[in-house]
Amino acid sequence: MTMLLFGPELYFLLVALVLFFFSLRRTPKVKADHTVATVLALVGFLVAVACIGQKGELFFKAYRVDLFSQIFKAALALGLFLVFMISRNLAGIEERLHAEFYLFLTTCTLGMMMLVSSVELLTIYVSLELSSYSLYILVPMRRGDDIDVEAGIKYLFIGAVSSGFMLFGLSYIFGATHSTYLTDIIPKMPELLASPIGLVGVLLSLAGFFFKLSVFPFHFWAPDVYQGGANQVVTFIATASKAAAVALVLRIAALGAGAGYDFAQALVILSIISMTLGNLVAIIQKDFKRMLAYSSIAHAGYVLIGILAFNEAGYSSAVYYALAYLIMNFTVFMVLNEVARDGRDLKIAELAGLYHRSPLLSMSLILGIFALAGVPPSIGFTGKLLLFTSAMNQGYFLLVLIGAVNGTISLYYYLRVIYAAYFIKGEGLPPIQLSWPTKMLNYALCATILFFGVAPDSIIELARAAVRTVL
Amino acid sequence: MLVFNQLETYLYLALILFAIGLYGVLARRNLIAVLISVELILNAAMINFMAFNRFVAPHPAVGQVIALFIMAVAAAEAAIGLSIIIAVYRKLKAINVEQATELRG
Amino acid sequence: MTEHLASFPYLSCMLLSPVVGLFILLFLKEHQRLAIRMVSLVAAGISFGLSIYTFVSYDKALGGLQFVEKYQWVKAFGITYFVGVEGMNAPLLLLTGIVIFTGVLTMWELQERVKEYFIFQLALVTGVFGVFMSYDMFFFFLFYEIAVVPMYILILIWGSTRKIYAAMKLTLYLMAGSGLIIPGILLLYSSSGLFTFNMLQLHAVQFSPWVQKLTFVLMYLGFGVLAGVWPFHTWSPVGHVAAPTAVSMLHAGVLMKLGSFAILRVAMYLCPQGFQYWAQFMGLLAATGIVYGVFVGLAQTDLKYVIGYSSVSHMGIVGLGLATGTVDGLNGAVFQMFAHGVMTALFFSAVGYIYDRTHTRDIHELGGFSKIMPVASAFFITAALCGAGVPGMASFWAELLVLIAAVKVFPIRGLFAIASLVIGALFALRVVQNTFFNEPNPKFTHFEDVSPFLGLPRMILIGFLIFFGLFPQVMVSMIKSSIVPFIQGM
Amino acid sequence: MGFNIGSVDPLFLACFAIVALPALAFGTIMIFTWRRDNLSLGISLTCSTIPLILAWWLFFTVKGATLAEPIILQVNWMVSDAVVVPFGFHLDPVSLLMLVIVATISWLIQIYSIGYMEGDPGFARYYADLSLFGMAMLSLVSASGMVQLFISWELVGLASYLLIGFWYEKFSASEAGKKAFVVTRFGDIGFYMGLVFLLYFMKDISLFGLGIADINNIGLTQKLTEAQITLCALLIFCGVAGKSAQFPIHVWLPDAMEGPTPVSALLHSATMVAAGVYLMTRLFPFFAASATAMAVVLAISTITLILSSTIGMVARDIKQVWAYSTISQLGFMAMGLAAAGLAHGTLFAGYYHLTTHAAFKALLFLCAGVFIHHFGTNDFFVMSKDGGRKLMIPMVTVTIAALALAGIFPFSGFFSKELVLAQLWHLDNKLWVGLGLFGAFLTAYYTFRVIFVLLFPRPDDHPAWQTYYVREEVAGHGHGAHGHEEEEAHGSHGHGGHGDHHGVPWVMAFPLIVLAGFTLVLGFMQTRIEKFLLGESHPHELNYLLLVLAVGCALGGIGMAWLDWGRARANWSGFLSKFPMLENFFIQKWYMDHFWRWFLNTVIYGTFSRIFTYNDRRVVDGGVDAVALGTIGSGRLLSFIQTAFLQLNLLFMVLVLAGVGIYLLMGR
Repeated sequence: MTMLLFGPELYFLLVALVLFFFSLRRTPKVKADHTVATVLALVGFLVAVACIGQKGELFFKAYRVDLFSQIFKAALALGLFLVFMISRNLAGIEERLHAEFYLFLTTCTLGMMMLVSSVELLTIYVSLELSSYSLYILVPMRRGDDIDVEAGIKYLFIGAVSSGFMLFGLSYIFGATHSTYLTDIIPKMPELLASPIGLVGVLLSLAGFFFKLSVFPFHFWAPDVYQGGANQVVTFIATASKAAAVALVLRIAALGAGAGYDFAQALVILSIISMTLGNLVAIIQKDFKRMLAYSSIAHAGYVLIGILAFNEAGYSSAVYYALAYLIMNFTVFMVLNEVARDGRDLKIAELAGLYHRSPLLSMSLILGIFALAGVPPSIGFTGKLLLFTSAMNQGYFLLVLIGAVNGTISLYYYLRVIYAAYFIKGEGLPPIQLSWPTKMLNYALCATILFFGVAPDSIIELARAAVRTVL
Repeated sequence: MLVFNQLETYLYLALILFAIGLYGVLARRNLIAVLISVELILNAAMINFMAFNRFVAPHPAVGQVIALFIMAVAAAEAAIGLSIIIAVYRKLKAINVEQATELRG
Repeated sequence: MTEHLASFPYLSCMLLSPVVGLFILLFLKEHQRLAIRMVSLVAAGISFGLSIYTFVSYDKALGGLQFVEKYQWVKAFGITYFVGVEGMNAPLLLLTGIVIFTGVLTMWELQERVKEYFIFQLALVTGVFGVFMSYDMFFFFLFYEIAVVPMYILILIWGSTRKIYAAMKLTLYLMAGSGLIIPGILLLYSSSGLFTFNMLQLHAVQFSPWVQKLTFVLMYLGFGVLAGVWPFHTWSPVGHVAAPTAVSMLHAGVLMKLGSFAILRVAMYLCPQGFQYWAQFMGLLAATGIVYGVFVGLAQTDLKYVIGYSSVSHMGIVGLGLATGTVDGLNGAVFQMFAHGVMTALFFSAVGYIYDRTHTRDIHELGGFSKIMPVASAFFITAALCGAGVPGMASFWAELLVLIAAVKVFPIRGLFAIASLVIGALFALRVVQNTFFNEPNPKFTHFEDVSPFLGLPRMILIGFLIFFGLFPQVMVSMIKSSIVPFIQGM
Repeated sequence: MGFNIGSVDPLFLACFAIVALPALAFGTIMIFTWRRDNLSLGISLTCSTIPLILAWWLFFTVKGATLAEPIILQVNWMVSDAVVVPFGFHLDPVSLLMLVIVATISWLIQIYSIGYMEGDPGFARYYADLSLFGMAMLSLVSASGMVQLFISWELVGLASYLLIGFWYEKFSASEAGKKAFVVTRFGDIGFYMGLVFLLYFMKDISLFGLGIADINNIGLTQKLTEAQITLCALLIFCGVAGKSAQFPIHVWLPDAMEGPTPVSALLHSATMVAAGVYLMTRLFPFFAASATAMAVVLAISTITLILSSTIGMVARDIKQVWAYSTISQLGFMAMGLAAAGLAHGTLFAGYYHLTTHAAFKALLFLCAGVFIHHFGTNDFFVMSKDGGRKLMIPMVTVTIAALALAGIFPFSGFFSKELVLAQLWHLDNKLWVGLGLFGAFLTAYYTFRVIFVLLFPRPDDHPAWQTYYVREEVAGHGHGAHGHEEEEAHGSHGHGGHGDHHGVPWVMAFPLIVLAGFTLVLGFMQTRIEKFLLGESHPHELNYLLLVLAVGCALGGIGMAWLDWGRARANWSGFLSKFPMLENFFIQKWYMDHFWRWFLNTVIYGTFSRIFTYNDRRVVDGGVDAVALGTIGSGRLLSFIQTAFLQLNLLFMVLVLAGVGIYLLMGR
């Protein structure tokens, strides 16, 4: 009976198996695979939503199922489903690998689902690695030129090194607190941080989590992977895996809650550097995905602002922002995928004439971009404002000021995208035909972005309820 | 013999191992060498866990279990790493880091 | 401030009718030109009518906030949907109504991407209405940005001279402004300790002096960018030149007022001590802007640049009025916001008509237009005279009030401001003479004059200018009814 | 200003009608009937006749309104906190008389213009502008508060702008219009500042909205210090100088002759330019309260008198001559008032001169108009050649007016000039009266220069024509040419006059006769008017010496003119040609125009405007762009962190981590 708590994970394990068998086929059935995978993912999403109310603990308290984790599980399942939906023409990846693409995405999702529920160091480590490894494999799967393997290798090594750091750090924490359960560790945090060994431990272990979130200085993989990876894969990395990372960092940051002023200051500095660096460098990018990579670094900085507040308001706004980020970033990537049908890298200038080619897509793009830029009325705006509010309540005036100014800087490159899509004339480019599910998807996403931007109350209440279980 | 019976020794050992691994990661140009250095880092962590488990942790098994897990994970990592390195070799006809310097800026 | 709940959600209707129109437009086809225009006209018309209704039926004797609507929005962060009307913002709502209605009529002849144009314009207007009527800082700021951002696309697609540069500059500049505003608002929010964005409740709080000083200067600079405060004005001439006619109307006519209104409504209202501290500074910038604007405008040859700089100068007068912090000064400032809004709208619509025909705005190339199109030039000349502060127009009273108040508070700056009126006259007449008098340019003689239908919006604008020029009391008493308690509250 | 008509007393309604009807006409014509000439004419005439009647009615019926206790009817126009602006009427003898003058003359002009402007494309617009002027002027005259007065003041300026630039296709016309508006505006700003300063000096301005009476009370009851009053008085005098074309901002008036001649007659001789002097009269007690101010005014007006009469001696465009004589006479009035202020006299002298001058100067212009209209030139030499004297009515009337202007008994000018000179005589410093007499001499000289030339035409072979053509080059850039342009401007009809030399349409002749009548009568009304104005008339003892001197000067001037221009052997060179430098100086109008042109081009456009514009482009805007470029540049710089080389990135990562670690370890 208790295994029902493990329902979503079990379900996706099952899906993974099915897809595994698909991948064994000699002659790939692209369409069939896609349909089946999408349907399964949809069902998975429903399952996750169905299990959202569950509470309980599994595996000797190493695994906690609460509102927080379940919300993120639903989000992750949603992310997977969405990515599958736009994987209809997977031009970026050879046909024979399609099944594996679905398989590894599923396993990655599984890993991340476990990640958001795990409250014990080893569990965290294992599930983290599970999710990471699937991505390591997915990135070089791309067909075509050499940059994909380069991206893969960089991703792998930066990931491996930082997870090595994390593990080393965890070992010190274990040594200092004699336990691997967060529930035991958190109370001991103050004296832990007082001792050098504990401090080093916490610091090193943060490396692994920040790597997922691509916070400075663990951001180096992001631009290369975004550019090198296949569009759909990058979409997944940019949306679902970011959400998972936020969840993870939220769980861990509770460690930092007892930390002193210096620790918070260190985080403040990291967050400031992340957003500034991300925004500034994004300005000069020509490649659309690479630009989005830098913007994701900047957004990591924003999320950190919320986490820094170390209180309910901050965490709930961070959760809200994570979910918002999933939606808005996905919207942009969906447009990217639709425009780059042949799976190529898209230069920003190549959005030219999008307005004439497909008004619907350009509308989604404009909303997604404005949401990323934090322009009302969109979830992005509301989320950012909530983050700033919670930080300001903790007295981080300078942080908020810099964050707000960064918003302006970021607007510059976001507007360049809109400029390309709306203003540059695309000579002789054919109109983009959209299948009806994609159209539905477009409308749904736009509606979500607008509605929850104007009426965020329900989401916020949900997030608050969730973070209460964490704190 | 006392030296072998106290925590610090093992911690220093692990630290040294970690340092070596880190050095290897940063210094070696050969991808396989880098991969091995990463493994060293993991091993350093493993030693720590074992040591802490042996000397301070209340529950005797935890560290060992963790160590076993780490071994498994490391093996998986090695497998993935090697496979990617092979892919690199196929495409770039080399397994040097200098070869993979397309993406910048 | 006393609040009187609305019997019927007039304000929400005023706010939502553009939104509804916008959504209807989404489902129309590009080629259904007439339908698109009608829908947007009706949407604008409803708002216009309601704005008139609120202006007329506001009970001055009762005072306070009327037509109030208040709904809990986000409990966790103390955000409420809280809109209302008082003497201070009723004129500006009216102004917005006028300008959007006439603006839609002015753009009637638009041919390119009609649907989208009106969509974005309606979005913008929603924002403007929202800012003027909200009393919750969250919504205030939300609407503020909604009003600002569509400009980018409006200018980019339908604009003219150097539009790419202008659009980017304008948007970034204004957003940089809001980059200062956010911390300001949040600082108040957090240091109040009430966890509410409700302005009236925040007004009750006594913020510590340094908070007030800091917040005030942040907001003053942030909003000041939009208000075209010198030296943060350079986006405005460029932007006005690039923007299509109705957008220039909306932008110079209404959006710049958002800035000054926000300074009054948020910054001065919530941080009186901060205002006291920075008043001298404000006065200095404003006076500089007044003198500076006319002198620079004197050297311009592009009609829209001329108007742009005159706006800088006139907004300087608004700023000066605000800086005095006296009843007269504030009355004058708000009155000037209204007058200048209508006047500039008239300016731009007249210029737009000529530009659409001749495709030039260079005053040396134009000439003798009062022979070619007497009516169109009559409109422009009226606006120019109003700009030169000729009595009988609304702006004369506004300037009178502001200048008298200004001389009492800072004599020297006030005198400079008054002296600049000479140059103002010179500057207006120079344009009028070059453009509309002398020998007509043979290239343009074949153009026909404004048709009665296209003349209608201009007539409406002139009508309002002259009505409030002859009966200033209507406006002043309205504004005064809320300024007096405002000052007492400070 | 919500008040219901029933409760208002008829007097107010009458005044209101006087002001409102022309405004109504203006609005109606501008909006509705501007395409229908005759209809517009009808409306405009109706709306100027009724005020005329009402004005006379008030003039005779209103009793018990004295300078001391005027009748003030007003309602609140705008009530802000401390600034209260009333709208209403200040009825006392001064305003009543001026109402009559303005109403009458503008009515006559409207009649006259029917003939003069007939067939002009802008006929309706012309009458609309005239009505606007009427409204503004009437409300200026009767305004109860300074703000209302200022508003009407500005509107008058506006109307004159529109009327001067009436033939706007003509560059010189639109230029002149602009010049007039801006230059007068220049003075008006002084006026504005004066008012604001008044408000500033008396802290309790909430008590009153700058009522005329209140300001005069300031003068009487020493509310403000002498210095404050002086400052305000001088600032307000700037406005007076602007409107009444006093030195140094008189330059707009001669150019204003670009407008149609009736306009010149109405605005720029009789009424509008007199508004300045009227304002002085209006605020006489206030001005009188500051001796310093009065001295300055006296000096300025004297300079104006001399300057303009000397220029009048060399001008050869008939309208120019009258324009300069207008300026000089305005100067003369101002002198009278100033002298009265200094010697504690009454405002009667100056004001009386204003009254008489209004009549005969309008007459002069209308006659000039007839000539211009007939011969299609402004150059009175050409007129005389074409047989100017054959036009009986104008010739006679112009002579009458000229005699009046020269101050010859029994014409009205004589009496009023006597009074002004008498005022000057009372001053301790006899220099002023001397200059006044000199001015009188010059006036007589240049007036009769015109008359003689017109009366005694020369045959074409007469030597006089040589000097004439020689002068052509020198005066070439005077205003000799304008007449022809004006002709072209309202082309069709002007030349119609040629051929028959007796065809003066009655609509144009009638006003001449009426005005001539006034010119003859007004002189003998002196005591009546004085009684009406001051309540009592003190028969001032005749000062025979002064009388002799004055008449002597006048006759001397006429005689001189006879020698130079009249007698058969006169070669039209004028005694000035003995001093060529001086003559050239006068022909160049004392270089005042050059000065202002230089000031505008070099100082305003050349310096301030250029500097500010440069600063705006380069410094302010450049700074903004620099920030943007800097941001992008820093982005480019930072992008080098992202090297393509894996291990450099790792190294960086490790170093930062180590840095943070050290920071934290040190921090504890």
